[in-house]
Parts: sequence; structure tokens; C-alpha cells
Amino acid sequence: MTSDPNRFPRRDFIRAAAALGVGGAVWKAAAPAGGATVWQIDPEKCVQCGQCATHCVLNPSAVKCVHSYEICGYCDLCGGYLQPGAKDRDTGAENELCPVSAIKRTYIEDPFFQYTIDEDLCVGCGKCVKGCALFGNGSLYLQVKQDLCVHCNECAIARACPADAFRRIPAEQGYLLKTRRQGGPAQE
Amino acid sequence: MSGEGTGRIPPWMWALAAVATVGGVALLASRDRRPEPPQSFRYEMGDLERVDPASVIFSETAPIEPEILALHAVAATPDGRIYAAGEGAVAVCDLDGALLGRYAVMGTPTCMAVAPDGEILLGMTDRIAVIEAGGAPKADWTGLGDQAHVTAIVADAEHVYVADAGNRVVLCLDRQGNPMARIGEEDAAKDIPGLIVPSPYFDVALDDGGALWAVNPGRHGLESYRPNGELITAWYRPSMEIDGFCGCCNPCHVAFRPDGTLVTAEKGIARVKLYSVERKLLGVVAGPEAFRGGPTEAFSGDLHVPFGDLAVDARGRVLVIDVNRNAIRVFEEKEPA
Amino acid sequence: MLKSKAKKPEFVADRAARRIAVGVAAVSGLFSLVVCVLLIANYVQVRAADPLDNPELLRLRERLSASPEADEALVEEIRALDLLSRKAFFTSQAHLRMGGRLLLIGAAVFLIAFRLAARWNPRLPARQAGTDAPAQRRAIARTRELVSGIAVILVLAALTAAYMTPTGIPAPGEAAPPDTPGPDAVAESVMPYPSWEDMLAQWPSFRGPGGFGVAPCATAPTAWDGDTGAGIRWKAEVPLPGFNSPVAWDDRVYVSGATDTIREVFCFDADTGELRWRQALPAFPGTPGTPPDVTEDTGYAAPTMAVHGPWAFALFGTGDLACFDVDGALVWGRNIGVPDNHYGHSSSLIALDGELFVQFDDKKQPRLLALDVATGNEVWVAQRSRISWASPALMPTESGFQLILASELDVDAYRPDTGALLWTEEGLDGEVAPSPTFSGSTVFVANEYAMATAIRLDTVDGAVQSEIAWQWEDSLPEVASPTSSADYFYIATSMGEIVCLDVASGEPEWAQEFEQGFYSSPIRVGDRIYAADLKGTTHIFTTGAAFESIAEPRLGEPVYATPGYFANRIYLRTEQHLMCIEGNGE
Amino acid sequence: MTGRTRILAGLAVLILLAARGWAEFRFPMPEFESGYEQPELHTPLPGRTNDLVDAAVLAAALAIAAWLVLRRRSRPGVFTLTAFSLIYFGFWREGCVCPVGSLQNVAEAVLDPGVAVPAAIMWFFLLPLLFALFFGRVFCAAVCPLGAIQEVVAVRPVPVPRAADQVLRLIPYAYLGVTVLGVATGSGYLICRYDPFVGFFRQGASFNLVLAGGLLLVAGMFIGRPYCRYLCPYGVLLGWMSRFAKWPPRITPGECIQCALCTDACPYGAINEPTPDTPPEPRRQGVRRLAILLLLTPVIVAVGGATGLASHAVLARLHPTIRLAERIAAEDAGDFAEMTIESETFRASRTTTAELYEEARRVRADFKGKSAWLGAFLGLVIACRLIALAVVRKREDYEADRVACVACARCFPYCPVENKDAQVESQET
Repeated sequence: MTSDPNRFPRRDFIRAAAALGVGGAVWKAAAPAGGATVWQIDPEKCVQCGQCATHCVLNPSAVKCVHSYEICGYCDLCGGYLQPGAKDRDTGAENELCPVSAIKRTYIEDPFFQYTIDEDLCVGCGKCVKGCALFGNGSLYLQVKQDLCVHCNECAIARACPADAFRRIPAEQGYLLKTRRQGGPAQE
Repeated sequence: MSGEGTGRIPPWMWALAAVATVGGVALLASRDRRPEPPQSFRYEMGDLERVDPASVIFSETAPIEPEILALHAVAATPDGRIYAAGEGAVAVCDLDGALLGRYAVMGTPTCMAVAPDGEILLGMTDRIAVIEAGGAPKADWTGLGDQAHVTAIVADAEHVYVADAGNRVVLCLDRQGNPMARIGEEDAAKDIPGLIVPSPYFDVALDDGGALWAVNPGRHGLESYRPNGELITAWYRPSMEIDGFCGCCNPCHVAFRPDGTLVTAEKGIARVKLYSVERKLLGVVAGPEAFRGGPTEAFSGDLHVPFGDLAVDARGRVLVIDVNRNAIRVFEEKEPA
Repeated sequence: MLKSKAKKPEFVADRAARRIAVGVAAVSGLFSLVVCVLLIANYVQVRAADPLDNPELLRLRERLSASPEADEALVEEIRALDLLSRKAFFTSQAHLRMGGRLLLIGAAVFLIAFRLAARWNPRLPARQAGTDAPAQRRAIARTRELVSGIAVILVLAALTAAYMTPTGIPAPGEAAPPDTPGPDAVAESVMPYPSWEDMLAQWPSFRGPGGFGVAPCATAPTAWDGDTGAGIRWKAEVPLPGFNSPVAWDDRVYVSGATDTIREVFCFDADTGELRWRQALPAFPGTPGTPPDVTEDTGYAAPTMAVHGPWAFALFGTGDLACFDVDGALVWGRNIGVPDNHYGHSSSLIALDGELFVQFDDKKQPRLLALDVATGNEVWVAQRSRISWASPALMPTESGFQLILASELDVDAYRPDTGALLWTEEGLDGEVAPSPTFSGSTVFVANEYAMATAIRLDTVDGAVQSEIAWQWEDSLPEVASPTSSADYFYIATSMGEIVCLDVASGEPEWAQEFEQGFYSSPIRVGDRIYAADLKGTTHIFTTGAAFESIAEPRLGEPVYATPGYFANRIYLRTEQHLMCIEGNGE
Repeated sequence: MTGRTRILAGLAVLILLAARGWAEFRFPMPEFESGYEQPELHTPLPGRTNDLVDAAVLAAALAIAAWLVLRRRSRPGVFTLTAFSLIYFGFWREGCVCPVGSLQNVAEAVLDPGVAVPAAIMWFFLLPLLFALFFGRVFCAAVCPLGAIQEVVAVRPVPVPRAADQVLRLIPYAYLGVTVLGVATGSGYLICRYDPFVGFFRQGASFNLVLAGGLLLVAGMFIGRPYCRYLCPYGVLLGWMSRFAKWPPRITPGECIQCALCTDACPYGAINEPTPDTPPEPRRQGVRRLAILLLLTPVIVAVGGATGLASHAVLARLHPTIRLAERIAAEDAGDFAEMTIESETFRASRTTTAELYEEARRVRADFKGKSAWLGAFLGLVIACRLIALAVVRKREDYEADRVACVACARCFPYCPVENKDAQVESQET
């Protein structure tokens, strides 16, 4: 009923050529076809400008602060937790740096405190990250949470990132984490 | 809403509507701006970084620039020599910065001491390289342990004191590298509070009388010990104000001047200050302004610490390694007006 | 579905149902509109005043930090206000999400109702009046005019925009703000690299500048005597053995020496022969604990050093590569590893324009490294096809320098700045030790038991084209590299024969037999060829069309290394000595 | 020399960084006496990384769409599939990656051999085109989420006058050209950036884009599929393919009886009327016009190329480096009192202004040639359109325009021939 009376063999030829051309170009582009990738922030490049909080297509952002416990100094006077110039080192709101109170401080033993990020509250502004980099060990850093991220083809934050810190990594790898590197030469 | 109603509208109006739609979409898209992060999301140091110009009692003179990459350690001797170390090399200069010698070393020293007899001790994370006064390699003290992270060394005629931030201890070694005592470990019986070292910034210094002072960065002050590990005295000054130490681990570098006054360097709020023998703030050697504007200030992943090391030379000038500019910055006390 | 299709409900009216649908559509439309307005209001409100950016809170915080003691009441006030603003923030966020969902639902209901209303009040298909021919023509004509009109407007608009757009980016040199002294300034203070002209006034590498066996100076001494010491300006002992040849820069002459345990670099004063400094290399990361096996023909210090202005480089059989400054301070050093081949490190170093080239001929992964002279860091690495003992030579051509390397089968040329392969020709065979030379635009390589090949280069539109001009298979060199004059190539064999071949045709012009063989490469100095044989006699002859000997001064010590001809002097390395021969102003 | 200086400086920076990063990371954590154990880091992986499932769903949806349009000829069926696609590809998979956007990934991979396209994206790009090559634009009909959302809202579509429609249909070519230019110059993915509906699917986008999307949807209630027709760059490719479709959707299942009822059905202006029996103009006049146009074509292309070349500085502003360099230059000239986040970050970095300008000049030079190509391409498109308008092709029946028809099946129920057939069919059942 819809089959075309084969009026134009020329059309068949063009069709075959088009299919071959498009298919060939795409095969060439895809070979070797990469696997799925995800967006991540290179913590070495991040400058904590705060745009992760406002530029993600999600609200709140899929970028959250993550805490590398093995780097943390467990300081009492934590640059990522306390306001600069805080009068006391306690959990009083007047001393807290985080605008949404997403960092929880718990006592471990004298003089160490553990800091945990409440991801439901965290907006990914990176304020604590800057404080930690300024005064501490850099154990707080921003990262794209894969369970929240909607994996845009072009990440809206990556586009806005002034430090060019966003990049795609293989989905199996998932994260670019800061870990304590034991031994081995420094990478150049 | 009826069909006849829409039918009456002339077609050119629909064309206009289509053009308006596409144009509107294009306009909206081209003016698309995400809001900038609000003030509450941005970290502000604000007034804390401000330094009263009147309190700055030092002025900067020409920096010394030994041609060494990754300059990270500086030391000075009473006989007027300045030693600087960085990637693969140690340079010896006179007080005017003229090069007297240059020795090749393996690795990048991050701290250095010059013993009274001219022997150079270089800290390389978990080992110490010893170089003879003439530049010949003499010994390599390994065996500080896997955790070791040497951040400072001082030496007198008999002892070498090594600040090991990884093990949170000051090791007292003899001049051959044999361990003599462990200083600063928590000991309630001896009233030693224990060193809190949360980050690899942990300095030791000898004062004008030759006594050992170790920074306790977690407590924002210094502790003085005898070579056998006995605590003599401690001085802490935690404060966000200019006369104290802020952040989680300051001061990061200290040095004593020949007259017994104490020079301290802080990270976070980058400043160098001078304290009297009685530990009263005498003034500021250099404020954050002096270390700003280098090529790297807000550079990512970086810990925002512009100082590599601190030393006081024979003239009492303060020498600061500026890692951003890869130079030894020299600060001289202003003549009292 | 079939049934519904048959009934064609698209065109069946239902007034009652329609009324309900219209009602639902109206309600849901209104609802969506309200939600929409609320959402926009929320957005505008949050943008105008961020709840987290409460100015009151900021003021209180400032008051707190200004007060010397923590004021309880003030603290309480801050906490309350802080809680309030955070609550407001999260509430507005929740409102936004909730509003979005409500709007979606509202819009969906509206659309369904609207569609149903339309369906239950169908507009029957109306027969459209077919357009007549003139109308169609008019319509098409109007479309054409519109398309062309718009195109013209577009072009005009684009040109206007282009004209109005300031370039905005200052041109180089224009209004460059004074930059703070950055790494740039630091790097600038490092000494500049010597130019090719600088190199031509020195003896910076094996077989002279460029390493192709031609001395840059016009004359060299012709008379000396090793037994009497006549003509020998100075003679110094070289403390460690090594087959490498002397190199010289300004007033310093360098050689290296090594045993299986020590590796040293020696710097001699060019005028007096005094040992200015000697530096032992430390062990670098990767330096093998036990020395690698080397052949007797290479030893631990076979590669000739290179000098590049203030830097002197030495490579040893252990793979240790070091750079020293003029005073003997180690600038950098590293172990580059020992190549897997049967002769170890034997190719000499050469440098150009801030890059040091190291031929690293591992059997599995032969490669050519270009290292930054100041840091030793890799600038580029080029993969090679095969290995050889020969050394790289730099050939200046119209289109820039070519780095020419011989391998077991091919002759390859690379761009020194990028490492890009420029051309490759099959022209060799076997274990190649002699290095290339060239005359004009003809490159010449040779190896014993194989052949000598002349490759002619041509530059067409900036691209280099190579072609084998001729080959020669009779007398061939084993160790000594050939040299060249404008018209001839000269081969010195280990059997003691010297052959002169015509550059253009490859025909032998003459051949001369000597008693001793040649390991040291012949070098052309001006219009003379100097060839030192294994017994230490140097045969000096003219470059003319016939063999014409000028002198045959004897040294009395075997010579394996290639002497340096520099500033009317000859620097000669024998097994244990380095000596300087100076002319008598001939 | 400057190049080498930069390399040297870069190396110094690397070494500095390596040394400091080292100090930061190797440092051990405190030794706790209370037996404290550090918590595990919460690093959830993406819920579903295997996008090949989506590609399989896409293939199935395309096959069903083709079956519904060509064999079942069922408008309700097509509409149901549209709703499914809207929910699955739109709201469930959040509209990303869609074939429209995949075009950029493929363009990037074709232009830059170092970039590999994930297999799923490749299928997303390829399948709709291959289907279009055989069955027409069935992807647009019922599979594309962007088309679906517009199809769903198109409740009272009214035809746009043909002349305006023809002009507006040129926009997608420009959009396609600029997008490829953006990809070729490394300026980012414009289609993704300005996707008007993805914000609805994800419930999040910038305010302006949500507003633009809303505007398109409201307009879309009366103007059928404004994005598909007047913006969609992928539609251009689909049009090229469906021009040669083997079994394109046909209005009538049987013989056209020239009732002209279908013209009323199509809101997308995709039904071509039969040509009148009398020739609209003397044959010679048409031939002459065609000849002139053919001769003019190279001129139009050249003018387009020249215009593109002239506007390269404007187009270069697509690139972030150019925007940053212009901002820095303007700040240095004192035009702005405040810095933006970008300029602030730049000024704190190790890159010097001179290096930035150098890079900007390089980018701009890169734009030069590519902008000229874009202009030439657009010139060619306009020339082709003019030629198409000058050629009168003889048509006997009412036919779906092969390029413009999105196979939505709206015209099927309007066809009396269809009704007759359907009745026959239903009687048989």
C-alpha cells in the first residue's frame, strides 16, 4: 500500500550514498567509540568562585562539598567551619561559616573534631572549601554528585567555570577524589 | 475559541506572531544570564586582612633571586652568608645576594639548616641530606620512618633538631644523625601538652641564647624545650586579631633575630610579624598586601601559602621565601623616625 | 482503535462533554497562570533580596566582631535571625520546586481539557479553494522577493555589525600593562640560548657544529711531533677512560670519562690545559646499582658531550645524563635508562636552540628525545624505526634545520623544534656506526658490508622531498664517519683506505691506501682534510680532484676519538691524554 | 623565544605545583586514641550509566512510529506514542542526550579525531537519520521529546502564510551552521545551551530560557511546532534525508481525489497543492529566471563567504576566550569599575594578559576561515532556496512535502479515501 513503485532508481542510489556517507562519517567519529562519561571537577583547578551553586540546571546544585577525611587535620579551629574572626570555636550560628549550615561538627577526642557534610542542605557554594584551602589542608572540596547530576551533554557549570576545572571522565570511574597519595613520585 | 474566530484573523498577523515568537526566543536566549553567586556564598576575609600602615616597621629592599627552581628553603649564618635551596640545588650568597657558591643536590629540599661549622642539612620529606661546607655530599640520613614529613631543621654545635610534622615530634639527633631524644610528645607527667600538627607546617628555631623553640601550630604558639625533651616554657596567642595567630595552624614559620626578638609568618592571612623578647607585638614586617598580586595568588588546589621559609640574617634582616615569585624577599627594619 | 477509527470521533460533536471540558480547561488554565505568576514573583523576590544575604544579619555579625567580648544578647539575636533567614531560604527553594510541579500538572490538565474541548467541537474539514495559476505564481514570486530581500538585509546587518564591532583585544606590544614580575621574568633572567652563528664559532659537539664533520674555521695547524713535543701547546692527563671526543666552547674544553663505578666530567682550560674542574655525577633516581654490560668498543663513556653556551651535557653508559654550568655546578641530571641494544649508549649528544637531542636506541622502542637544556624536561619524543650506533647530525637547509639520524636500514630526518619526521629513505644496512654528512643539499651515509648512499633533498612549496641519488658499494667505513667538501665526499675505512667520491655522480675520483686504519672521523678544515689513523698519524691532504698530501704529522699515541678543530688549534684525545696542538702562525 | 619562555615558565609552574600538591596530600592524619574510625566517603555512581538501553528504546520507538504512520496510518496511535516519548525521553530521561544535541558530539568527533563519541550518542544521532532515509521524518512525528512537547500543546494550530513560512524555515540552516562553527572552534555546544524545553523536563534552567521555552509553548498552541520548523538544526539533516525517503508518508492511502480537504488538516504547511493545468507563466520566462539564478549562485555564495569573513570578529564572541580577553581589555581601559568572576579568576592565575591576548588572537584567526565557510554555506542555502522557488515542478495530486512533513498523521483522518478504506477494513473485522 505504501511501497513506492520504483520510479527513480536514481533515488535509490542517492539514498544508499547518503546512508553510507552519514553512517561512515559517524562510524569514523565513533571509532574507537568511547564509553559513557560523567562530569567531574578537578579539585586541583577549582578556585571556589561559587558559580557551582548558581549555574547548575538543578536547584539545589548537583555539586556538593565532599570531605576527604584522610587529609583532614580534624582541627578545633577549622577554617572551613568557622567564620573568619569567630569569637568562639563552637557550633553557635554566629560562628558558622556555612550559609546553609550544612557542615556538622562533632567532637572526637581532645583536640580533634570531625566535620561532616549534610548533602541535603549543601548548596555547593564552596565557601568552606575556600576557608579550608586558606587555613587548613584542603580536605574539603567540591565535586559533582553522580546520583544527583542529570548528566547534561554540556554541563551548564562547566560552561561558566572560570578556571576550566570541569571535565568528563569515564562513568565507571565516577569521581575525581582527593586522596592521600602514599609513596610514588609527584606527578609532573 | 471557536474555529471561525481564529479563521478571521488575517494571515499576516500569524506570520508576525511567528516572527515575534522566534525573535523573542532569540532575544531571551541571547540575554540569558545566570545569577552570580550571592554575597552569602562568597568567602570574605574583609577587615581581617587590613594592616594599619603605621604598624609596619619594616621596609622591603631588593629581593635576592638565586637561579633555582622551586625555591623552598632559606637559612642564614652569623658570619654573613645566606643559603637558599630549591629543586636540585643549594646556593650560597653573601648579604648583598652575590653568589658565592652553588652545589648540586638530589631532590628538592623543603627546609634547611646550616650548622656552626658550615655543614648544610637539607630536609627532603622523609630524609635529611648532609652536605659538607665545601659542597661535597657527606651523608644521607634516611630511616626517619614512612610517616616522616620533615618541615624544619635547626642545628647547633652538638645537636640537630628535626621537626617531623608527620609524627608530630621534634627529633633531637647528634651531628652524626643518631637519635638522642624525642621532644614534644604528649606526657601528662612532665606537663607536656603534646604538639598538634594538622598540616605540614611545623617549624623549630633556636633563640639568641641557643634554646630550642618548637611551634605548636594547633595551639597557636611556641614551646621551648631542653635538648633532653624537658619543657621549659610555652607561649600561645590564638586570636583573629593582629597580635595573635589565626586559622587552624599558625604560625607556620618562626625565626629569632640576634637581639632575641621573634619573627613569625602566618598562612591564611599572609603576614609576617615581629614580637619582643617579652612576646609583645612590636609591629608588622610585611602584611598581606606584600604577598598579594603575585602571579599565583588564588591559584586553585594550592594551599594559599605564599611562604616557603623564613630566616633572619646577620644584619637582622628578615628573609622570606616567596614561592609565588620564586625569590627571597628581604625586609629591613625602618630607621626609627 | 480500529473501531474508533471507523467512527471518526474527530468529527463528532458532543456539546455537554465539551462544556465540561471547557470548564476544566478554564479552571486549570487559570490555576496554571496563578502558579506561574507566583513562581515569577518568588524568583524576582529571591533575586532582589536573597534570604541568606540578610543585611540585618550582616550588621549584627559586624557588631559582634567589633565587640571585644561575646555579648550574649547579641549572639542570641544573631542565632534567631540566622535560623529565620535559612528557613526562608529553604522555604523559597521548596516553593520553587513545588510550584514547578504544580505548574506542570496544571498545564497538563489544561492541555488535555483544551484538546477534548476542541475534539468535541470539531471543525469539519473544509474544502479549500484551489489556488489558480496566477495566484500561485504571485505567491511564489512574493516568496522569492521576500527571501532575496531578507538575504540582502542580513548581509547588510552582518556587515554593519562587523563594522561597528571594535576588535577589543590590544595588538601585541600595544598598551601592554606592566606585569608583576612573574615566572616569565624569572625565566627571562635565565641566559639566552646560543644561536647557530654562536655555535659556528665553537666546537660544540661530536664532529663540530652540526656534527657533520666540517670545521667552521678555515685553517688548522699542519705540523707537530708527538715525540719532540713540537707544536703541542699543552698536554694534560684525562683521569678516566672514555672513547668520547673533546668538545669546546670559548675557553673551556670538555671531555668525560667513566669506569663501572665512577662517572666524571672534566673541564680543561683551553689555553693552559689546566683542569678547571672535574665533577662526579651523583646517583640519580633510576641509576642502576650494578653497572650494565658494555662492549669493549664503547665503554662507559662513549657518547661525546655537547656544549650549548653555558651548559655542558654528558651522557654515560649507565644512562646518567647530566647538565653542568661553566663552573661545574650540576644544573640538572637524570637517569634516562639504558637502551636494550648490543652497544648501550654510544650515540653522541647534540644541542640546538635550547634543546638537547638524545638518540635513545632501544631495540623495542627506539626513540629520539628532545630535552629542555635548562631543566632536562622532555620537550618532545619522536619514535624511531630502528637502532644504530651513529650520532645525530644537524643540517641547515633553506627550510630550517633537519636533524638527520642513521638507523640499521633507514636515514631519517626530523624537525628539531617539533620532532616531526621530515623524510625517510632506505639507504643503509647492518650495524651502522658512521654518522651522516652532507654537501650542498645531498646527504651522505655509509656503512661497511652494506653501501654508501647519497640522498638528494629538494624543497617544493615548503615541503622537503628526498630521493636517492646514487649508491656506492666498494670501500666502506666501519667506524669513522665520512666528511665532505663542496664537490666530494670522503670515506675513511678501518682498513686504511680513503676514497673520494663525486657528490653529483657518485663516481670515485681517487682512492688512497694507508698503512693504518681509521676509527677517528676525518674532518674538513677549510680546503684540507684531516684524518687521524689508529697509530696517531694525521694525514692532511687537499680537497682537490686528485690526492695531494700536505703533511703527515705523527703523534705516537693511538687516536680513536675525533679531534676538535677550533680557533687554529686542534684538541686531540688519546687513550690517556688530552692535548692541544697550536699552529705556528702558518 | 617567547614560546620557549612560556614552556619554561610552564614547567616551573608544574614543578611548583607538583611539589606543593605533594606536601598537601602525603601528610598523615592524626593518630586517634579513642579508636575513632573515619567515615566512608559517600560517592554514589550514576543511577544508570548504560545509555544503550535508551538507544534501544529509541530504535523501538522509531520502528513503532514508522509502523503507525506508514502501515496503521493511525493518528491516535501516533499521538499515544508521542505522549510516551514525551514522558520517557522528556520527563523520565530528562531530555538529554537527544538526537538534536548529539549532532554536536558527532560534529566534534568528526572535526577532532582525538574525541570519541560514546556509542549511545552515536546511535542517537544515526538512527533517526537512517529512519528518515527510508520512512520520512517519523522521528519528529512521535519520538523526539522536543517535538512531542510541541505536538501535545498544538491545540489550535493555524497555518502560517507560505511566504513567511519559507523565510522562517531558513533559520535552522543558520542555527546549524553557527552550531557547527561553535563546535569547530571549541566554543561549546550551542544547541544544548539554548535548548528551550529541556528546562521543563528537568524542572530547572535559567530564568530566561524557561521564559523562552514558555513563550514557544504558548505560541505553539497556535503556531504548529515553532521550534521544529523555525529553529531545530537537526531538522535540517532530517529534511535532507527524508528528501530521498524510500517510503515517505503519503496523505492518501489510495488515489487522490483532489478534494483538498487535507490542506485544512496540516498546520505545518507541509502539503503541496497540485500545479494548475494552465502554466502560471510563459515557459521561456521561467527558464530565463532559472538560468540567471544558476549563474548568480557562485556570486551569492561568494557574497555570503565575504560577509562571513567580515563578521568573524562578531562571531568570535561565541568563544569564552574572546569574551574574557575583550572584558580584560575593557577593564584595563577603565570601561568597567568592577571585575567579573571570570576576569577576577584570570587575574589571579598565572597566565599573563599578553598570553591571553595572544590566545584570543589565535582563536579569532581560527574563526576567520570558518566564519567565511559559514557565510558561504548560508549563501548556498539561500541560492538553493531561490532556485527551488524558480523551478516549477509538475504535481498532479495533493502531496506531503518530503522535507517539511513531520509525519504527524494529522491529515490521514481528513482523507475521504482513507475513510472509505477504513470502513471497508472495519467491516472485514
